[in-house]
Formats: sequence, structure tokens, C-alpha cells
Amino acid sequence: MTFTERTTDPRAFRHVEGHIEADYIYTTGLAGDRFFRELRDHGRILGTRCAACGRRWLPPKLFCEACFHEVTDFVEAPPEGRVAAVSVARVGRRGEPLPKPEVWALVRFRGFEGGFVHRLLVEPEAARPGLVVRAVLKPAGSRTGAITDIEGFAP
Amino acid sequence: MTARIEKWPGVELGPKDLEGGTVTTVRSRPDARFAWSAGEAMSRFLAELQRGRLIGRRCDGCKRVLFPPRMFCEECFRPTDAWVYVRDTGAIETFSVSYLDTDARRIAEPILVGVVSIDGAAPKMGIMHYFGEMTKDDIRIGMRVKAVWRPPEERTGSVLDIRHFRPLREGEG
Amino acid sequence: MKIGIVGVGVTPFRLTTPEFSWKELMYDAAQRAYADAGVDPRTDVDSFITCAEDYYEGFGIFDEFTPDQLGAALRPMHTVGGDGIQGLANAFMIIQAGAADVVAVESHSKASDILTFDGIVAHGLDPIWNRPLGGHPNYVAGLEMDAFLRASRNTAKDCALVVEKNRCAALRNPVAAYGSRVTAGQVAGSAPLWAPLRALDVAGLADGCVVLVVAGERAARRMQSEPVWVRGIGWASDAPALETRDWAGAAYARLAADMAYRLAKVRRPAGAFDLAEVDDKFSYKELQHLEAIGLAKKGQAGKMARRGALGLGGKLPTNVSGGSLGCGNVLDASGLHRVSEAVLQLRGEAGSHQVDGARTAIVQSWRGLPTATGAVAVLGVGR
Amino acid sequence: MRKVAVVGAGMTIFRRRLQETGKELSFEASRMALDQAKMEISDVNAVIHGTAPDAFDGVHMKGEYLLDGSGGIRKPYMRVYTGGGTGVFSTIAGWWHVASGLADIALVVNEEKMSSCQPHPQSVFAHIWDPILDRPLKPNLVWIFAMEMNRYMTVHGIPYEDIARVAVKNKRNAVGHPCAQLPDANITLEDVMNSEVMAWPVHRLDISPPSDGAAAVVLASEDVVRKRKLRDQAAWIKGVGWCIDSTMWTDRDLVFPEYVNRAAKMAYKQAKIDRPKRQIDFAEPYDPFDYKELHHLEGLGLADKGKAGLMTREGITERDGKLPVCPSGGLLGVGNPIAATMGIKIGELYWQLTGQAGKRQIPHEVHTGVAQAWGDLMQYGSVVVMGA
Repeated sequence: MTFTERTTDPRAFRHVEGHIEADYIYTTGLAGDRFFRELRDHGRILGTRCAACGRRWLPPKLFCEACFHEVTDFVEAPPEGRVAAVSVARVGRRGEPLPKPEVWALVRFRGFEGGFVHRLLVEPEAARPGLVVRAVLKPAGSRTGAITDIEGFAP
Repeated sequence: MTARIEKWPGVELGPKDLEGGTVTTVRSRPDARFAWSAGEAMSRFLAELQRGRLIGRRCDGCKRVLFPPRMFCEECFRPTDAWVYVRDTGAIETFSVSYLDTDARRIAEPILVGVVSIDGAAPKMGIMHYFGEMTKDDIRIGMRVKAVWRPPEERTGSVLDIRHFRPLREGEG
Repeated sequence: MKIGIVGVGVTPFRLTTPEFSWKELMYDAAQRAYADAGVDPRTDVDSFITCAEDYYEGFGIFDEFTPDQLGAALRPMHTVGGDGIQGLANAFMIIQAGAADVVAVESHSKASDILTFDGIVAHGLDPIWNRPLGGHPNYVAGLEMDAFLRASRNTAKDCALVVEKNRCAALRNPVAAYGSRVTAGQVAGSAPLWAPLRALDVAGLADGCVVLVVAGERAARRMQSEPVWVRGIGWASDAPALETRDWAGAAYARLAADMAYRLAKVRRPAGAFDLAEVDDKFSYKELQHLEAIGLAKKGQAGKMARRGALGLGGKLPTNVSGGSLGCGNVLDASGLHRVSEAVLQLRGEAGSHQVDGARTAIVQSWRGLPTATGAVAVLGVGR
Repeated sequence: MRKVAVVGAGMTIFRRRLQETGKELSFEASRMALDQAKMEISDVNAVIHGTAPDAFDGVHMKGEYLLDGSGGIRKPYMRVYTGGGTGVFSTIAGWWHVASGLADIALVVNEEKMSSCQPHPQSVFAHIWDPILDRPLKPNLVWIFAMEMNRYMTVHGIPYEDIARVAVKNKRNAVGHPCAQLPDANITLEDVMNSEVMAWPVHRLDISPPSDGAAAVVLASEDVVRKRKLRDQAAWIKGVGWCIDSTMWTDRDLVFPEYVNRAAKMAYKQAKIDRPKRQIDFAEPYDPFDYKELHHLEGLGLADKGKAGLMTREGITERDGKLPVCPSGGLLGVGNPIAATMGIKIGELYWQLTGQAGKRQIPHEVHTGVAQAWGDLMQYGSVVVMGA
């Protein structure tokens, strides 16, 4: 026994409930803002290119992950990417069973480091690495400048 | 060297920029809920509050009555020895007259709040609480005060079972 | 200077611990560790470290609530936002730098205080690029498992064997919360919640606390006849961005091991250790980590599991403690817990899961989703 | 124990709202510090990150989240966290990375993005309290500082104007700081004293503002300083100290910061300082509130108990005084992005000691400075002594 006295009546133990509550507004940052405006207004997907080492990054970054220099050149991503890994989720955010399984994928783009982790808009049985996919965007008027402007990737 | 730096990094935004969509933003709210186990010491403390009493733990190592109670003494690093009731009177150790509520909003009628050193506990030991039945002009450090309890049926086992501390009246304590 | 572990304190891991506040749980482990080392924290310990995260605890600033129950009031103490082995690394450096002789390192999980664990993990995803998409955060592990199995040619069946091995091993460990005679078949038949990841591939949460007392060579020899030496320690992080990290190879584990091996002068890790405790918060992680830290050749970890090489009496007993799958996921205390298990093994005090004659051990940790951070400690007894 | 020097520093501007993400702010400060030290990220052996509540930026495990912007990818990366004490503490952790021999060059990066938190960063402070003893009372953060200030003023009989003078001095000092959020060349004692009462005795202008920002320093071993010919731009870490007091803040006398005193003694011992009042030439104590500068000067042993206000009144702590205090402009003048205040504590020591402080340069020669930060529930002290 840890202490000199111990309660053994389980009804005696109390707990108090609480939460860490706050609302957040995240700026998308200098690189993100350019990306999301372009996505929202022109339906284009931009990456960045590091002038120091030549690497291209998706999503775009203000800094090069490899050589840690500032990156200011934006370049358009190719229209087609390739699925590198998939997972089929049968439960949602809070562990609730989903009526229809959700397919997640890591999508890579030729010539770019990174890519996107996003929804794959195929039936679970058809989900497999190697699929060549394109981004499916929300219609021009309804885009808000967020990653959810991309509905997912489809063959 | 730094004198030669012409532009220090950082792009300032105004209050409207976050709200008004001049820059792209993302909103979210965490789902972060908890139920902290009160454990041995605090379960008893809360139960006693519900009964209208304050309780501490005695440490025979340093001869202090620890309040609020804990099962171990942080000074001696040993298990404490016995439960000891302390009084519901004490002295104001310090206080503030607050014109701000929890969300930093301004309020007209100030909240009197501070720390009460509880009689029967080791010197300086006490709790934070509200003060009532006094004005911002009466309140002072060292003032003797007494707990005003909610009626038993309203108590839940919480520090709020005490409404506030009021000035000790003549002949009390 | 050599750095030795001279005290170990571990509370039994349980799914819930309503009889303890987090402070009381920490006190329980701390008094065990100080008794084991024969020290009074108020006079004999120079510095204190806790490894904790605000959102796991439910606080704005959890550092406030750490000193009293460790004997650290009015003493040098700090929080590491990292895994327990990263805390141990700080102790290692503080002693090496000459700022302390004896350091206590603590980490705990009061996971049962958390009502919305998945919500908190989701709150760790990038708020701009990942979090808005929703989804249960374990899809990240599902994707990684898929990437790892494809790249390494290990199989989901191998992962199921890991679960069977670790949960059965846990039956011999009195600390463990998830000991069970679960079979690989049951694992393979459990719900494919984030396929290829299945329900039983995921380590369940547990409450528990671990405290270690660490000392410089001279103090260590004074306190223990046979201190367990920290011969090497390393820690590393891969990219936090899901998009750019190494999905197949657990680069963080490889880099952390490289650092620890360099310090410990280990040139050929395969064969250098009598036992291994590696992170298995998800079943595939055990295989991925064994390959990343050079204890299995690429693509061979599954074969080792199939051949029984990873069990007690095998070529490389791995997670004979039961691991996280068998003992429970104690969050950032996981790495520190496994160090404590290795210490007991090297002291010959591991009871019915003792690895005979163990003299050297390696412990590897991962911080869990959504991180790509881990650490490695190389431990040994003797000269 | 190896000698450790600061060889470069960088920081962003401090503002109520910045557009950069926390990662980007970390990058901007880190890149600047590396450029100053004439280094690339490949030269760095370890990265140490300091950032305070996760609930400000609004990311669980935000040390992990910020690590790419801090140059931590594929490196040993360590986040340390001591509440507001992190502003100076992360440099202490950086010191032991190098002093232990595990790293030759370490990058220390601190960041805070408080503007993410809505409606006000204050909301986060609702969660720093004990859930049983304090939270039901719905305390406001300013309350406890008001309580501490009241105890300090009342016990020592310090007039409020002696405290308010600190705010005037620091906001005026901040005029010379390129990153300052609230510099004010014309502020008067009356302005501070007549500003609205928030939680008596704390007035609006007694408080530093919430800010976004980041700061970084590069630490190097003596060998590196020699080999890379960095001696002219090196300031040496002479002593480090840290201390935490009991969680039970309602059981302590708030009149004196014993934890700061213990941390200072630890740092002074290492720096071989036995008479700090004579041996320390200038100080950057933590000043999120004006009374805290005085409180901390006493904790640091640079003023007698209850007498720091008098020193301010006599002008001793002005930039051209005998003991310049917060020549940077402090948190009151430059801003308070909690952990990122490293830029005006450690950063200021570095720039002053290497003669790079520009308009803020202390007019007389200084050899030894002390920086200090404070955090948690009026409970944490971290102290670094640096020398030229």
C-alpha cells in the first residue's frame, strides 16, 4: 500500500470532468496562402521549388526540408499522381462505424517530394497502390481555400 | 552585424484579417475531454466539503498539517500520517479586486478574490476563494474571515460548496 | 564518464486507476525507485525530469503539477515534451555536462483520465493539411502498415504472430495489463478497422508510472553493486509532415539507433544484444523497428517471428516483457517502461520471463501517432 | 565540462497576429540565427525546441509539429517545457547538449503563436489550474499575478508608482528594438498609473501583450568557435540554473520568488559569482508584468528584498544606469510570445555582449549579464549567466 491509509470503498473515489476548450483560427501561412488562393480561384495545385537544391515540394513549403533555405518559387504539380499506400477505414473520427468505408491514400507526384494524404474516391476493393489518380475539386464557386476544396483523388 | 539587417521577418495581420478572409485560414475545435481521478486525498477532501468541513493531513515528519490535504508530504517525501479537521476560518493572505472575468471580459461589479490561510493548518497553508459581505474598500491583507457554506442540499462536493469567505464577526472564531 | 541506472520504480499497469490521482500514481512509482536506489530525493537527487504532454494530461501547462510527488519541490526540475528515453537522454547529458550526479526521470500515463483519446491524437495532425479531412487518426497507421508491408514483403500474418507472442508473454509479467492467450488467428479475424490494420493489431491504453534513478559512474557504483550502464543513447525525428516522411522504413528509429550505436561502439547490432525491447504500439511497428535498427535484415523480421526467434529462448528475445501490446500503451512512459524491463533482465530480476544470462540489451521507443520520433538506449552490465 | 558559446541569434518581429504558421515563424528565426553564425543546417548536430502551452498554437504535441520549421528533421530533436520559464530554459538544455559532448553545434529555437487561440489567448489559461481546487472558481490569469503583486507591495510597503515606473522604462527602451510590438518613446508614469484597472493592483499598462513570434540561437563548443574563427561574435555561457517550487501555490508566501533565488545561486556558483551586485553588469529578468521585474531582481540577488523599486526610481536600472535592466525593452515593450521571449532575454544578452545591440547598446562597457525567465503557477525560475 502506497499510503498509510487507504479507502477500499469504491464508491468513495470521485472524479471531476473538464475539457480543454478553445476555438482556433489557423492562418495557412505564407506558402499555404498562395497554394489555397490558387486552388480556390484557379483550381490549380502548386508546389514549391527550392532554388538552392532544386527539390520540389508538395504541399508547398516556405522552407526546404532538405537544405533549410527559404523557398519562394512556385511550380504547378503534374495533373496525375500515383497512389503509394492505402488504408480502408471502417470507423470514423470518434470510432463510430461508418455506413460506407472510407479509403485513404498517400498520393505521390513525379518530380516532387511529398504529395498528399487524402481520400481515394474508389470502392474499397479497387483501392491499391499504383493507381494513377487525379484530384477531384469542388466546383469553382463553392471552394473556400482549404484542403477540403479537394474532394479526393480518383483514377 | 544585426544593425545591418534591414527587415526582420514577420508579416503582421490586423484583427479583421483572421475573420474577414483577406488571408486563408482554417478553423477547428479540439475534442479534448477528461475525467480526472480525484484519488485518495482529494476524494476525501471533496466528501468533507460536502459535509461542510475542511480537512487536512498531518505529517509527523515536519509536524505540519498540510492543507489542502495530500497523502504524501512534499517536504519530507514520506506518506502523511493522519486526517485532521481544520477550521473554516482564516486570514486573508493576499487578494485582488478583479474587473475581469475568466475570458478577460470587463465587468462592472468587481470580483473580490484571494488566498485564505486556514486556521488549524500549517502557517501560510490555504486555498483560493472569493470574498463576500465586504467591499473593495474594506478588504485588506490579514483580515480575519470565515467560510459561508451553501445549504447541505445544494452541496456537491466542490470548493463551490463554500459560497465565499466573509469577515469574521466579533466573538466568532 | 559512464552513466548508470541505479533505481527502478514501476506501478502495475491497469486499464483504470480510480484510486490514484495522477500525483499519487507518480508518488507510488517514485517511492519504489528511490527505495530501489536507496536514495532520499530531498537530499540525494540533484535534478528531476518528467516526460509529459499537456493534452494527454488535460492541462494548459502540466509542468506545474509535477514536482511535489517526486520530491522535487524547490529543486532543479523540468519537463521534456518527449518519450521517456528522451528524458533519460537529458539525464545522461546533464550528468555528462557536470550539472548533476544523480537524476530522477519520470514518465506516466493516466490514459483513463482521457475521455477522448482519438480526439486528442487528431488534434496532433497538421491543422491545415490533414486535420480538416477528418477521419479516425489511426488511418495514418493503416497507411503506414500498408507501405511497410509492401516495401518489406512482411505479411499481415507476421504482424498477427507478434500480437500473439507479446500478449502471451505478458501473462508472465505481473506489471502487464493486457496479458492474454490471444491467437494469431483471432488477430487475423478481428475487425479490419483501418485495413490492413485490424482491431487487435492496436495496443490498448493503460495507466501506469515509471521512475528511474540515474547516476554518474562514481555515484552509481556507490549505490548499486551492479549498476546497469547506459552505454549509448540516441534520439531522432523524421519529418512531422505525413506527406514527406519515410513511410516504409521508420527513419527516426534508424537514426536514433545510429547515434546510440556510435556512442556504445556497437558495429554489428545483429548479434550484439541478448534481448530487445522495441516499440509495438501497433503490431507491424515491432517488425518495422527491428529492421530499422539493424536487428533484422530488410524483409526478414516477419520470418524471425514465424521461426520463433523473437520469443523467450529464441535467437533475439524481443518484447519478452509483453511489449505495449501485452503490457498496455502507457503513452510517453512506454520507452521508460521498457528500459525498466531491460534493467530487471540485466540484473537477473525478471522472474519467470528472465532471459538467461542477459548482459546486454537494446531498447527502442516511438512516440506514437502522429509522430515520427523515437529513441534508442543501449544498456549493459559488467565492465 | 566543455565551454559553450552563443555564436548567432535571430528573431521575428513580435506582433499580436502574424500570418506565418508556427513552423514558418520557427524557420524565419532559425534561418536568421544560422546566417548570423555563418552555418548551414547540415552543420547542426542537435536541435532543441522551446514552446509553451500546446493550447496556444492549438496543436497536440506541438513540439513535434514545429520540428521541421526548426531544422529538426532527421536530427536529434528535443523539446523542453517549463511554462514561461521555457524562454530561458531551452538555452540551458542547449547548453547541456554541447557541454556534455553529445553535440558540437546546437540550434535552439523557441516559438509561440498565441493568436490562433480564440476568442483570446486568455482562454487557454482557464486550463492551467488544478481541476479540483481552482478551476471551479473560474479564475482569470491576471488574478494570481494581482495577488502576488499585492502581497509584494503590501508586505514591503512599496508605492504603486515605483512599480509602474518599470513599465515606463521598458516601453521607452523598446523604441530601439526592431521587433517591438509596444514601444512608446513618450509614455509617462501618469499614463501607466491612470490606465484602467484590470484586477487591482494590476493596471492595463502593467501587463505585457500577448504576441506571436519566434527566436533562435546557435550554440557552439569552444573548438567550433576557434576553428570557425567566431571569437568576435561569441558570448559565453558561464552558468545555468533552474528550479521549480511546489505546485501548491496557495501554501506559499508569494512575497519572494525563492525558486528564482535558488536557480540564480546555482547559476552563479557555476559562473564563480559570489557577489552578484558587483559582478553582474546588466540583467534581462522576465517582465511580463512590471512588478515581476522588481520581484525577479530581488530573487536574482541584484536588489535587497523590497528595494528593487527604489533602484528603478533612482534610475539605476535605466540603460545608462549602473545596472541596466531590460535594455531590450523587455516583454512589456517588445512583446510576450511566452517561450519566444528568448529573443529578448538570451538574444539581448548575446547582442549586448558582442556589441551588436545597435541603438539599444548599453553606453558603457559590459562583461557579464544575466537572463532569467519565470513560469508555471508562480513557481519556475530559469537563469543563464553569460559573459563576453
